[in-house]
Amino acid sequence: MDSALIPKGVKRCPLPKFAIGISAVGAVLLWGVFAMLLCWFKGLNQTNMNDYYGFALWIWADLAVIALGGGAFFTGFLKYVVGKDELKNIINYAVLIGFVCYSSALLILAIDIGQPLRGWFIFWHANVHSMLTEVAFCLSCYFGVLTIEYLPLIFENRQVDKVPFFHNLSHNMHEIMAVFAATGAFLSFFHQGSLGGVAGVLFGRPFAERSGLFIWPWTFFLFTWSAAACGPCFTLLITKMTEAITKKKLVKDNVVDLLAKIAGWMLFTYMVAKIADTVYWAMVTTPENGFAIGEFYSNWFYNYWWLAAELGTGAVAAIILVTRAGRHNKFSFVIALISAVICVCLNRWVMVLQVMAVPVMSFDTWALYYPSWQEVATTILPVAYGIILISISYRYLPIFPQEHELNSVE
Amino acid sequence: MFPIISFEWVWDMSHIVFMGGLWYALSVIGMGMTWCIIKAVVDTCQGNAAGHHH
Amino acid sequence: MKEEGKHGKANKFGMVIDLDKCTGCGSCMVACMSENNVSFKEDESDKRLSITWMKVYRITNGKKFPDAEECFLPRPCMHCEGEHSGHSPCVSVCPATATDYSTQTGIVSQIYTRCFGCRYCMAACPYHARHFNWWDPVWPEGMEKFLSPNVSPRMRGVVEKCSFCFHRYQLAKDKAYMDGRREIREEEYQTACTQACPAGAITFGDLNNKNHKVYKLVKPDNKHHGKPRNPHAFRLLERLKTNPKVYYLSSRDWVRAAGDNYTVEEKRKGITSGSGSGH
Amino acid sequence: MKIDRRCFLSLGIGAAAGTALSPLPWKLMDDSSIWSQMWPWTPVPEDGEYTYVDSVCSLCPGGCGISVRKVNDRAVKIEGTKDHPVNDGGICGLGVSGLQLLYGPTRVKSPMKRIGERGEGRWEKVSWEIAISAITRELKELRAAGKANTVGAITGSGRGTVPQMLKRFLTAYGSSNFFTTPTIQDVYAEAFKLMHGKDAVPGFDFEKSTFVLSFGSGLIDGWGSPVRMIRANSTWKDNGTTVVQVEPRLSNTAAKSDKWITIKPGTEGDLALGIAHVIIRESLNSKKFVDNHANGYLGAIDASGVFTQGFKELIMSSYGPDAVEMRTGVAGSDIVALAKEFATARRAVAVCGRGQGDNPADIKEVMAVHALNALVDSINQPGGVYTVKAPDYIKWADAEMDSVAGEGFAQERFSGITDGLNALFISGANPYYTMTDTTAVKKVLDQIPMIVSFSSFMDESAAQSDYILPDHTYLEGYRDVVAVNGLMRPVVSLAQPVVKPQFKSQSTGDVIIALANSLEGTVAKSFPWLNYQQCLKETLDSMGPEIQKNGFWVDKKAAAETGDKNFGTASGKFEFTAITDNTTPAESGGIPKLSSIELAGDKASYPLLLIPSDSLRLANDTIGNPPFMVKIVEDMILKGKSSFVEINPDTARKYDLKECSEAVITTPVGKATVMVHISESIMKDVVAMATGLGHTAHDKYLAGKGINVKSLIATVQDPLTGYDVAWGARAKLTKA
Repeated sequence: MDSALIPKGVKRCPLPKFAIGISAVGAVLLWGVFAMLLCWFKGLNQTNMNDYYGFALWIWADLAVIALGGGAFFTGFLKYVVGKDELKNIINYAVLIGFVCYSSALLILAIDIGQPLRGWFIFWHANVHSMLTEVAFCLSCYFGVLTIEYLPLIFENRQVDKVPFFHNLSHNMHEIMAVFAATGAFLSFFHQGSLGGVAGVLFGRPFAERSGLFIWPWTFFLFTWSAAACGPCFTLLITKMTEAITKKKLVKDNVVDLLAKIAGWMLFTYMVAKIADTVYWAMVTTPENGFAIGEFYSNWFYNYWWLAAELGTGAVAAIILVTRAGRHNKFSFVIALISAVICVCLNRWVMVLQVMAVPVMSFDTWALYYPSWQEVATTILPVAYGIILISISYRYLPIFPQEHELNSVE
Repeated sequence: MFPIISFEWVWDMSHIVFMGGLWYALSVIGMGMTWCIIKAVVDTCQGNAAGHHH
Repeated sequence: MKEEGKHGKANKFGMVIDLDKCTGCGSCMVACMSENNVSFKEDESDKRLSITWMKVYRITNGKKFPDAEECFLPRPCMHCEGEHSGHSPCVSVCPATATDYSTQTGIVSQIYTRCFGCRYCMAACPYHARHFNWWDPVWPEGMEKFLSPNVSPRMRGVVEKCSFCFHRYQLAKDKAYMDGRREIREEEYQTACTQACPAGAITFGDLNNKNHKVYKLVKPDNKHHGKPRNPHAFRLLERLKTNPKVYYLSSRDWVRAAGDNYTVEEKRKGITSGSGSGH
Repeated sequence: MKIDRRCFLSLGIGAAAGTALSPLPWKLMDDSSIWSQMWPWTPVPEDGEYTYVDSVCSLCPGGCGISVRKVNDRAVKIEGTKDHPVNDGGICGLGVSGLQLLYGPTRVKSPMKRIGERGEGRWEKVSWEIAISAITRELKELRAAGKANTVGAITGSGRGTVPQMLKRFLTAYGSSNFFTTPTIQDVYAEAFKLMHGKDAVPGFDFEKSTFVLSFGSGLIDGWGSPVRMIRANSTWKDNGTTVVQVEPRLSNTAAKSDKWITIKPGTEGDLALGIAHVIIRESLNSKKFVDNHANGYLGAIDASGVFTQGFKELIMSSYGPDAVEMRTGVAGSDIVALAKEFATARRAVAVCGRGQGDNPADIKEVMAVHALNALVDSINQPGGVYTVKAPDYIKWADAEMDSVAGEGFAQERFSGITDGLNALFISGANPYYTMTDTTAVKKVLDQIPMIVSFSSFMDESAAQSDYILPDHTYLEGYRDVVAVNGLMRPVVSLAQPVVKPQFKSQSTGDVIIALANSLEGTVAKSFPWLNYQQCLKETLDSMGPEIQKNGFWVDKKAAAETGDKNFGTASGKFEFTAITDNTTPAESGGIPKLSSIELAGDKASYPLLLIPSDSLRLANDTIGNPPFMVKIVEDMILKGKSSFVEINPDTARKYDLKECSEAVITTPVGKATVMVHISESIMKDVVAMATGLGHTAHDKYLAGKGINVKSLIATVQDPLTGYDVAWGARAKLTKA
């Protein structure tokens, strides 16, 4: 029925089957939308956040999706700036995933703020000293860049491409994509870093506080670094999942291997830096504030397992990805990708939720929190939205340049 | 956000660096897109179908 | 101080709370709520959802019965100065300049109509002095009659906190201006909690003014971020370099030690004085 | 014109660009943010002219001066009056919250007549005329039936013109059943009668004391005049006065004291005598006082040759530190040290009355504590306790009584309001909430055919009444407020209207006059005043112009002169006999029983002791907590709708209770589900529960929250005074 829209030379499942799948996910999406509307109309009392937990699940989700969406800027950087041309075969998907992640982040932010109608004050009354201002500016700009990078893909849809204007526009945009990608990488470097800075500058919160370079705490660099390392892993993981679901090979192994190898080395160096940072923080920064790090992990819930899990998953992923054998073994490769994703998500969790949980005043108590269903629903909402957007894009747009070649249709 | 009309604006280094970076990035993106669109309009009007870019 | 040198007249309003005298009666909390149109809801027993600009903590020495001791610690906003002028934990992070540090008064302001509710400032404040309006403030019918026009009621979705009764400063300034004076007198600007405290435990005034009671009580070392020179005086979390302008006085060692965090090593060496380790 | 795709597109892009460049989106954005700043439901307080009105707070018997800030005709803030003799600018939380009562939802907005079942909450608004004529009809009937004496009234302290008018009304009507709500001050007054032979109340010169020994008095938890006491506490800190608090629980007072002595609840009197023992043994007592000004200090042989033990013999024979340690749990060495410190202090004073002193205590205990003041000669001495004559400015001619009144009045007085009245007037009291054994009290009071409440607020008693004749609040009308609570110089203040009456309330004084006039005859004649204001003015005129000018009058001559040793007793001396009389002999080597007071229930079934704990954050008397005050109640006192009990970790272990878990507390008269708070601040086997919770009436901010601890406490009558002196209850705790 919709065959006119489907790219030439590739096979897609029948429309009814597709529609059923989409509706199932759509139901979840609607649940999320309902929760979102509740939050907007009734206010943030719909959440389980409180005055001790001003930042909670949503901010974690924000930080996590932005880190995972980091595959877009880093792959773009590698392709357009460094010149790893093979990556053109996965850049579309990286951009798409990035687009999903960043649009989700913006949506979550729009739900998270107490006065959404005043959200634009962050631009209008910008306080340039705030890490969050930097995040907001770079995030919105980079989202613009991602849109610019995603648009040509839409224009390449068989029907849209027939319109000469779009065809030309798409062509022109491709011509100067390197400029956009470079700008995007520049913006991403800052906002990924600023997100790290968000926690690192909290000098009133010894668990989060880090020393650093000039105005930038070490978390600034660690966040950029980890996003550059784990973002591509997420891109690869989603690619592998897409291949598993569509039962097709979509990207050639050499492309995957190249990106994985680079991500692996990024992750490896990140882990070295992260461990160094942790040691310095534990041995120097924290005692200066009068704490022993043991106190930060003294809760029944927040204990050393969190630190162990974060460092462990990162180390496992790094070691697998830097070794050829590790990358080439299907099982260990997927384990590595999952570990990398968990590693970065744990890191973002700890840097948001554990920061809030640790008591600072000597007579204060641990603050634990569990999200309300509205928070969970609105956090799942972007996942559902992502699945739908990716499915539609995959179905109608030529996302994978090598798909045709790898799956010749009889 | 804007010099002069925004009353939070102060002429100090951090504002100039931050907003400078921001406006620089915005200009690059803006000018890039403007170029693409104008060229696309011109190309379309001239009837030149651009070649396939792959 | 830089400001002092330049203008010679910058105030640095601060508070001294005598914990030996504070009886934990909670009058300051109520006076603050009444003065500042703080809202209330049906259930306020979840203290993490309860807007209290001034909150009295009950702290204990952690010992077993009958050696247990308790002390009450009122906590307004600390109006932190930070390491360099105005680098308060919260002011430095607010993306929309909705909270600001006045170098003229030393007061950390909060502009409710500017705040869009990102709550970053709450995450930054180790004193939990900031509160979010999770709900629409609702006054039962008729009760809105006691709302003071000096402080605008807040709306849902914004952060609020103690302002050192800034409106009282403005009124005092206005009055002084009408009287043809440039300076306000010590007693002309006092916060609602100071005024209400039955124990007289709260003292408020200009830390830059050597004639003010607050100065005499703590003898702040203004060359070193206002560190108290009175050995019985301390500030909360001195070591985090937030440099609060709220000082506490206590004759009990354990109370002063509770004002900050100390590592096991430091505790063993007995470095638990209220004045912090000063690095 | 043919609109092709390209053209359409250009139009679209053009329109979008045009809109974006036009002011429209920016205007909309701006509007939306402005709208979000002014939700229609966020009130905008009206500005206007600022004024201050000075008056007096009467939410508790403290008598603090208040200055109310007004904007136009609205009262917006209550502050303490600077330089006022009681509070000098300070004010408690309840005092600040007064406006929430004035403007709050608990106000009774017009006279009401019950139409549903008692306590059902169905009311009919009636006019003042209808209400008064209906009540008059009932009163006339009772009078005609010769039951005039079955009409009673209960008020708070009984001081001031309104309670006295009510009393006068009953007298003229023919009933002597006017009751007040007794407190520790009344027990002190009774003790002074016996020991000093004086009709007086205690006035503590705390500000000058150098050593304060408090037997469980919540000196800074609302005892006496609360703000004055907190100020005194600050004076103590400034002057280095030593404060010793004897209490089973670390109350705020204990926490601020210099020494906290933990004691088995109920044995405070024994400890006082144990201290007396050491003082006498060490000859640290004032020899001059016991030799010259005391009677019964030493035993004597009477005419028939029988030796009667004196105070000294009793104390020396039975109250040795070891024996007292056994009884009280206070270490003998502590008793010795404490006694020495107390006796050698320059200006020491001992004081009692548990918690806020809202409840009467065993008079023997009060006398035992007071004996310490006598032993160190702190009576009528600086820093000690003075006998104070309560202000006596109401000098009305006797009420006129016709024969019915005479007959009725001559009938035996009822023992209390639960003694089978036919009609009850409630003014400035809330017996349905404040009386112990609440459930039983409610059952009895509900039998009264007619209950009339004068309450301004829908409190528990108003909710159970048949008619509510709402009084003005203290911020809406004139009234005299008498503060004596432990003050050396009682203060009579004149409350004046801060705002005009918000609803159709009427001053209770006026209503009493209207009722009297409506009853006609001698009852009407007993009230010759045109209205209450005239009555008040005439009454206050006797005090001179000061009260009209300042709003308050300080009775500087109320306290006995320093050094006054004139006792009004038969012996002309301080009577130690009051203590030694009626003691039960020691049981096999133990301590004699000073009095026969015993809590209900047996120790085996109820192994724990429940004690109420008072806090200034929880109003527990006639006035309930307004919303601001509910807001500052700590979360280990009240969580959601649950009350907490505070217990020691040992107790928790014994009954297998965890922090914040649910438990059931059972006493001989009640049972309640509570939450557990485990703390090192309370003795083993003692259970503390906050007072002031468990309201069933008032607004949603207060009603239905927690348990009224009074409902778990059985009444215990002191045979010597007739007061209910229950200080706690035997109890048991079980896992819920």
